[in-house]
Amino acid sequence: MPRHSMTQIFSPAADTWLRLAVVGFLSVCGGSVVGAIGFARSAYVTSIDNAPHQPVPFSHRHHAGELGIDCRYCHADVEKGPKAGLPPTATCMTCHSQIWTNAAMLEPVRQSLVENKPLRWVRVAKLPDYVFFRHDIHIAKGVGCVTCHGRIDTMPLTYRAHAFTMQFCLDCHRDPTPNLRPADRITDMTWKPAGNPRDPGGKIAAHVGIRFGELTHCYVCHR
Amino acid sequence: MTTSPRQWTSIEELAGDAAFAERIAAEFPVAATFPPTARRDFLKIMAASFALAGLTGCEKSPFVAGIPYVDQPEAALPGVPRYYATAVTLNGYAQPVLATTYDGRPTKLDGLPGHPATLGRSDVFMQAAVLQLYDPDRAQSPTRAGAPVTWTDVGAMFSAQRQDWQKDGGKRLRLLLSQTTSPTLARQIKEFQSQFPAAQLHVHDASGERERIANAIAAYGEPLDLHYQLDACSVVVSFDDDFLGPGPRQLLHAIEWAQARRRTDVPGIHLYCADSIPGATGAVASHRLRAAPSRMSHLIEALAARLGVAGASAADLSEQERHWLARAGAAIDGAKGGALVTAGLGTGSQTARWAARINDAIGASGQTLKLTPPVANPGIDVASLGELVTDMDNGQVDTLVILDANPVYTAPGSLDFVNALSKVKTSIHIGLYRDETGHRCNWQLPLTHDLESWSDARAVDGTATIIQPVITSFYDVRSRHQILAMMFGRDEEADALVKETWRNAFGDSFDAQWKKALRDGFVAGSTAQAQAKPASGWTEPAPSDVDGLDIVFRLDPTVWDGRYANLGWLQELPKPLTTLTWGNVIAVPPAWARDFAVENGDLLEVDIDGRKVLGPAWIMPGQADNTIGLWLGHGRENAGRVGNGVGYNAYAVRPAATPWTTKGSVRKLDSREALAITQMHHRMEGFDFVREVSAASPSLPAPSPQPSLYPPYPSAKNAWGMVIDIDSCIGCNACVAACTAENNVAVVGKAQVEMGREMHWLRIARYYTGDVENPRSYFQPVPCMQCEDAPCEMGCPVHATVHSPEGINQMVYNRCIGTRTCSSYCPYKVRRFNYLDYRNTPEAPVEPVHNPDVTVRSRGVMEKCTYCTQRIQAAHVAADKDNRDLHDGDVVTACQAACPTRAIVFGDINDPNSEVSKLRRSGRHYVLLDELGTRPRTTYLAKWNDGPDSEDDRT
Amino acid sequence: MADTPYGFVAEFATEDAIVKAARQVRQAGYRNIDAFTPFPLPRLARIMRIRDSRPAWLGLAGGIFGFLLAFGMQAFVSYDYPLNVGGRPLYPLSAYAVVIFELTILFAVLFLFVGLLVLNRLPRLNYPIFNAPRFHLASKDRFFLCIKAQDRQFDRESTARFLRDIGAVSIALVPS
Amino acid sequence: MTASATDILPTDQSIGDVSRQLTGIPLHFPARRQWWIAMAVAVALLMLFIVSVIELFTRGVGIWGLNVPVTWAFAIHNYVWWLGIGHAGTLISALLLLTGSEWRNSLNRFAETMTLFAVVCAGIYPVLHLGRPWYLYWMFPYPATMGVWPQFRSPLEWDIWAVLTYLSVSVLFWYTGLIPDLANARDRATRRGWQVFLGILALGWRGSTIHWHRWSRTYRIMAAIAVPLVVSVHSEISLLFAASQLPGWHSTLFPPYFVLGAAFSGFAVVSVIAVALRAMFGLENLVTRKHFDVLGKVLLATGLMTGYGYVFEVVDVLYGGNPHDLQTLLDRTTGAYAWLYWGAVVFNFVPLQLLWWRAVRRTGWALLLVSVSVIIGMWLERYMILVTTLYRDFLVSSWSHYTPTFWDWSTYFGTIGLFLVPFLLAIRFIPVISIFETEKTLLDEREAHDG
Repeated sequence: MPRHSMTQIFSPAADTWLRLAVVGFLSVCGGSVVGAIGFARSAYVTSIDNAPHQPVPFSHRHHAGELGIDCRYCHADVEKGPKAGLPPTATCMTCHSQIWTNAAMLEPVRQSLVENKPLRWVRVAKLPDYVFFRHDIHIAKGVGCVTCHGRIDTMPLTYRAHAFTMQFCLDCHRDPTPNLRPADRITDMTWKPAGNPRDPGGKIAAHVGIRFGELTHCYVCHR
Repeated sequence: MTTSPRQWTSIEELAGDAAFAERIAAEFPVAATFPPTARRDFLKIMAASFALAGLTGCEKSPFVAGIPYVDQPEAALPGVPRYYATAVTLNGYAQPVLATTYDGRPTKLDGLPGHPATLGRSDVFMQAAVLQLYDPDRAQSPTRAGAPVTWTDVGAMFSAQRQDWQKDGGKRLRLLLSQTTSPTLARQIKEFQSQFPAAQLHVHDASGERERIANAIAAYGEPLDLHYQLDACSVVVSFDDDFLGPGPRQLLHAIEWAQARRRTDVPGIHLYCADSIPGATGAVASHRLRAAPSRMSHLIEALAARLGVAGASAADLSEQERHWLARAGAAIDGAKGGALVTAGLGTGSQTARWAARINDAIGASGQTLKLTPPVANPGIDVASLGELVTDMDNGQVDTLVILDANPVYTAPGSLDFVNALSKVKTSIHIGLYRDETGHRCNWQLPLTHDLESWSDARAVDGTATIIQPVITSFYDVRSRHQILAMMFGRDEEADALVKETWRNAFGDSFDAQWKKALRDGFVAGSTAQAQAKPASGWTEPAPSDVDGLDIVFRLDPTVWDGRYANLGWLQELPKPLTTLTWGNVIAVPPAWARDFAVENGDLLEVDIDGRKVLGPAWIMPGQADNTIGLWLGHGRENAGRVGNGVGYNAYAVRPAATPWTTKGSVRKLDSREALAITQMHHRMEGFDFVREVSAASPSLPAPSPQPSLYPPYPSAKNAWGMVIDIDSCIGCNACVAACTAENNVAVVGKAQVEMGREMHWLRIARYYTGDVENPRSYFQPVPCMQCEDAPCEMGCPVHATVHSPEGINQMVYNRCIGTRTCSSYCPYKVRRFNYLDYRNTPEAPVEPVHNPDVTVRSRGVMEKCTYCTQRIQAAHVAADKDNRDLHDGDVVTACQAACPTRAIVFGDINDPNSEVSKLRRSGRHYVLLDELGTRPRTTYLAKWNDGPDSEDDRT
Repeated sequence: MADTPYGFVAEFATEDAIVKAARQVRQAGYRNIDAFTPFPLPRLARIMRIRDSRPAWLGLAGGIFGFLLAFGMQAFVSYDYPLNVGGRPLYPLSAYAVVIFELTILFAVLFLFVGLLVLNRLPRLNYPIFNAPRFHLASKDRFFLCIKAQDRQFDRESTARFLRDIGAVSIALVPS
Repeated sequence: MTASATDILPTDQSIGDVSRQLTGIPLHFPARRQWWIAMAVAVALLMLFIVSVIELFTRGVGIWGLNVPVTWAFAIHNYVWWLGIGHAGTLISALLLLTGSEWRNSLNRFAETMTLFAVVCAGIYPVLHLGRPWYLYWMFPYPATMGVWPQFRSPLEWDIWAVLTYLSVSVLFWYTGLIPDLANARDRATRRGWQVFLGILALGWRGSTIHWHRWSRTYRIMAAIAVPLVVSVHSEISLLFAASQLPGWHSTLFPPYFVLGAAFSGFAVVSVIAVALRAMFGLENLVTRKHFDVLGKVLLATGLMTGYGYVFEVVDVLYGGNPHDLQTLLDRTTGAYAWLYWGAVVFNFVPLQLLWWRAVRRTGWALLLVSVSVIIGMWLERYMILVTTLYRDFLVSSWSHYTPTFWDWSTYFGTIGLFLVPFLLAIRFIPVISIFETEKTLLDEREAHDG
């Protein structure tokens, strides 16, 4: 049996490498957990601040901001049903049969009307299929458009202003008071309560009969 | 809100927008499976912006197509249901419905509130009709010898044919109809007869409508409809007449029976039922006598003798028969005009005659029995199928037009219709499917479904309904009226033909009345009552005591005469008493089974006059000795992907002369077949799942309060609860079917049911007590109990099932990871698990029928009854928008809405005046498995025991 | 490196030999010594006045940490999203017991293990003593006693002699 | 020198020989042929497992014979079974260390190794049995964007923590005990690859007295903590059932009944492995007939205690008189699955009685047969507990049946491969018997002779 004279297998540098490896491994493990949790909140996953390409480069800033057209002129179903509704081509043409009638930018709109083929917009505010969101009840109870959709009136191209995570919904469903506004300010993008938002919010909540404490149970949104 | 929906007059305002097509294509992939033409039309019609809820795992799907209308119709509100009054038909009778449509897409049918024949209630066929609309196996375009042709080709064929017919007045032309009540069709048939005076009409209806009229003729000397006025009865004696069983009259009978039953504090109506194969009537009868069909005429004659009807003499009776007759006779005496005697279809003309005479003697006519001229086939003088086959065999038929019938399948085996059909030169089948008959005819012309048709029909009580389309056809199909008009050489719009009929009836005020009829769903005004006396004198038929077993034919309680065989909802509906799905059985009496060592599932061979059929045995508790039961409606070859090859075809052995009861022999074979049943045990094993009260002790002992370690959670303003009255349940399954339709419950197929994986959120538990030869039967609907201290919730590791402040045991599909702990812990086993992906099975309903307000569950997810939470939320939103409280009746669950006997009551138990709260204070109120301390919100009312043993108690 | 070696290492054949030797080394006034044996020798540790109760305290600390973590985590869940689960209390202490118990044990053991490594300054792959020629036997059946160069009394000659005198089977000067 | 009656190990061997013999097993593997044959079988089973899992994840848990009401069957049943087996190693090692039973030193290493892989097999089942296993991470408390947390009242949630804790603690305990032996093997290794591999795993252990001192303390404290952990884990597993209200599950007897059953099945597996390894590696000098004798006694004792559980379960039901419990008891003993109950009784307790005889206990193959019978018996018992309660619970209308499918069996046999492959690798590459502890035992015995 060949005998070896030394038990010293490793060079002094080996310890350094081993320690580095241990620290590195632990960092990678910890980092991936933190990274995954952060990734779920990233703009990539929540798709905020990302204006997708649309068939017509429609500018909410121009229409809602500069021209001051009320949201409900185009999104006419928002107070009546679960969906706000995308405007039919005919709605676009109420104005654009008079102005900018030859603008190249609006060619898809005119074509839609002529061919009776709808415009294919890309939906920006979309919830998962298992979320049963209703616009009408939110409006009826004093939640303004800007609360979820952000400052649409400043968006040249529409993007998602808030991450539509369940946490985002829950924050308001747990404590709706500061997010309520008077019925005539629902579509107002710039309205801010004077002073503490809880004061007017509390009054509105009492007036419209918010069912506090019942808004966070699952079947409110899922079924 | 389903209680007071706004009803729309027509869908025309929605139809015809090409924009729909694009919108559907984006969210509606199933359309891709249709052939191009059908798909184009389908997409054109289907609704805008589906909210077809799916349970996809991935949440990262931020940007999808959003497709608006080009020009939005005034009334279209995406995502908001709209309701139309119309009707579907069964055996030609209108079943008036309120159709719920989402974005132009019908998803749910309910009985039409306010209609005298439904009062808003429904049966299984009505619930499932909407699925048939979307059946991808429907005939989608006209075919000739299987090859698609155009309607222009059809028109050309008809005009060529018409020249031949006109030469001899249509002598060699035959028209074979199924039963109809349509005034428009009647009008067209008159025109047909005037155009082709020599042409012969035949009516074929496998479901016994002809025999019904034949029995009336035998009893009263003229064709009549017998309308039982059960709400006026306090005693009904039935001779093998399952009037509470499935069929077009079930709904009306069940409604009236339940009304009578609840007339007073104690049961207001008692049923005495002598039957051979147990059915719903026998199951709920307080006094049931099992008797072979061949005994019926003897029994009724003995009853007649007991009641002193002239000419009757008491035959030899067994001890049991004598007891039962004595009680029935005494009850009739005691009812003082509130009694009725009924005779079943298969009991023969002699029994029908005795029934008529007894009813006349006890003063039933006009009180508990209303006679009218037949609602069906008005003024159509027709010949039978047998005569047609004889003529066809003799080569006297050149052209056979079959309208909405499937004689190749449903003709009695003794007639050999197929052979006869091959001798016809030109055969034209007009029907919803290219079925067995469609396959063997030269031409197959596809019909519109009732929900896409303009037509009209009468309900069983004679009330007429204008059938209006709630969706435009997405296949290349036409209505029966249009096709008949084509035979006359005219191409007409479907609505014009119907309007023409009613223009005559409505006269000057047509526009107003037409609109009102469409909105109400029926035409006001009733049919005249007939006065008829029992026919006098008859020749005593020679007693046909041929050796052999009595073979009884019954229609299938879920697929009926076979017409619904391709509907997964109905195939998977557990049949009452047997809980069998996907197929039919040969019912044998327990004693016979013991003698021949037959067990459930053993294959039997039934031999009737040399014609044989094989089927699995089912030992039916309470079945009469020497009686074998066969169910019609299965064993189809060309039903479609769902219905083909399910069960055996009992038509093959059916004799034309005695289609309901005959003689035959049965032999046990040495093989077995697996039965897809949903309940394997029938005994309560000494437990009191179903409790009973009697007149002597009308209240259950008050339950001892169950102590709890846990302080109760505060309740919200509304606390939902449900009370189910076991006394009223007739096991008809309407609730289960309604739940399936409302909640997108998956159809899993035979193999999965055999493994015990059916998905129904509500099961009708069936129990027997007593001797297996003559048991008492109980039905107990078991939905989720919504326990306040729910064991299931505690087991879930991820908060996927938790409690709402309103007391609902919430199941959140999108949070579920499928540990199944909740189901393991559930003492009631009401939860259902998606073991596989049940969304895309061949048996699964096609997507458009889905309720968009309910998530479609993916695999690996638990599901269960939610008290129709989508309806609760809709009611909340509607009330909250008005800033008002919910009222009793604002929320109606699907099962509650469907139940014909109002056995299911749902509401707010915090409101002491709600109906459900009142029932919870009843002496019959009890809690299932009370001792477990789960504090269920779903509770029961005990069954009344008004049978012989309760009487014995009193004496 | 040759100027400050690690120390002298002496090999002994039996357990008793090294115990005796260690006693003598201690008596001779050597303090900076170490012994290497194939299995634990509590007698040796006693002679060398080695005593460290920190592992026990680490275990206790880990247990307390796990206990608090488990309790806090479970209570926070109910605090953050209070949900009615089967009518059970929001803060069910009896239900918390299991996870509390498990995490108490988990962290006690984790602390113990990490503590063992940290206190022993392990892993240490390269160590001077491994340069001793017959040291591979230290894990087998030989017992080694080492007098380190840092010891105040350490002297190349006298220490070597001393070790040979107390019965070492072999002696080696281990370079650092 | 001859062995005296009180000796566990023959004292006519030197500790150097023992060391060479045991480190030689990984370094100069003695039983290549048997090992490769066993490995081939194990790999085949592992492949079966992988195929089954792919099928499972592709189609869903519906490939198993589950239904409603039997929503749990093979997956949970084998989970409990594997976890029970996985209790023996840590229990033997820790409990007997504390009680100073030196015979443990020949068994604890492979028993602990066996424990690890048995726990892995057990731990994988709750993942497999999920309807949507890709959402397993929802069972852990992490700050989710949906704001929903795990539910800590659920025995399933307890399970996750219990099993992960048990696995972590078992690994740490096993590894802590292994470090000195790895150092020994490192020092015996001649090939560079072996030296580096074992060198890194040994963490530079050098046997310093202060290290040994801290090590001993740590190891003993770990052992002291591990014993209640072992008891707690299977108690907790039993709560998976006992926390429900179902007849046949809802019993305070369950925690001890499960722990004893677990120890019973675990010792049976240890006995099987002891007999097998002894023959495979020629360890007759280290795993002696005395070991068999002791194992047989322990097996008999735990078996009798488990039998007491059986008896008391019946007494409990009869005394309680709850009609649902009576119904389930009657059904277990006479119903459709009575063969399971009686099978469990027969396999668990009938051959066990042979162990009353010393000659049987000291015969390897006899002990092996009894142990295999116990393993089968305990498997049947877990099956019986799961299925007979679920298939007939309260409402007669939901009574059903359960038949395992091909995939149930394939997944189960697959996990045996999942167990055997790493176990065979472990006995190939690390010392199967604790070297330094054996040496210590040997020396102590010699001292006892000399003194």
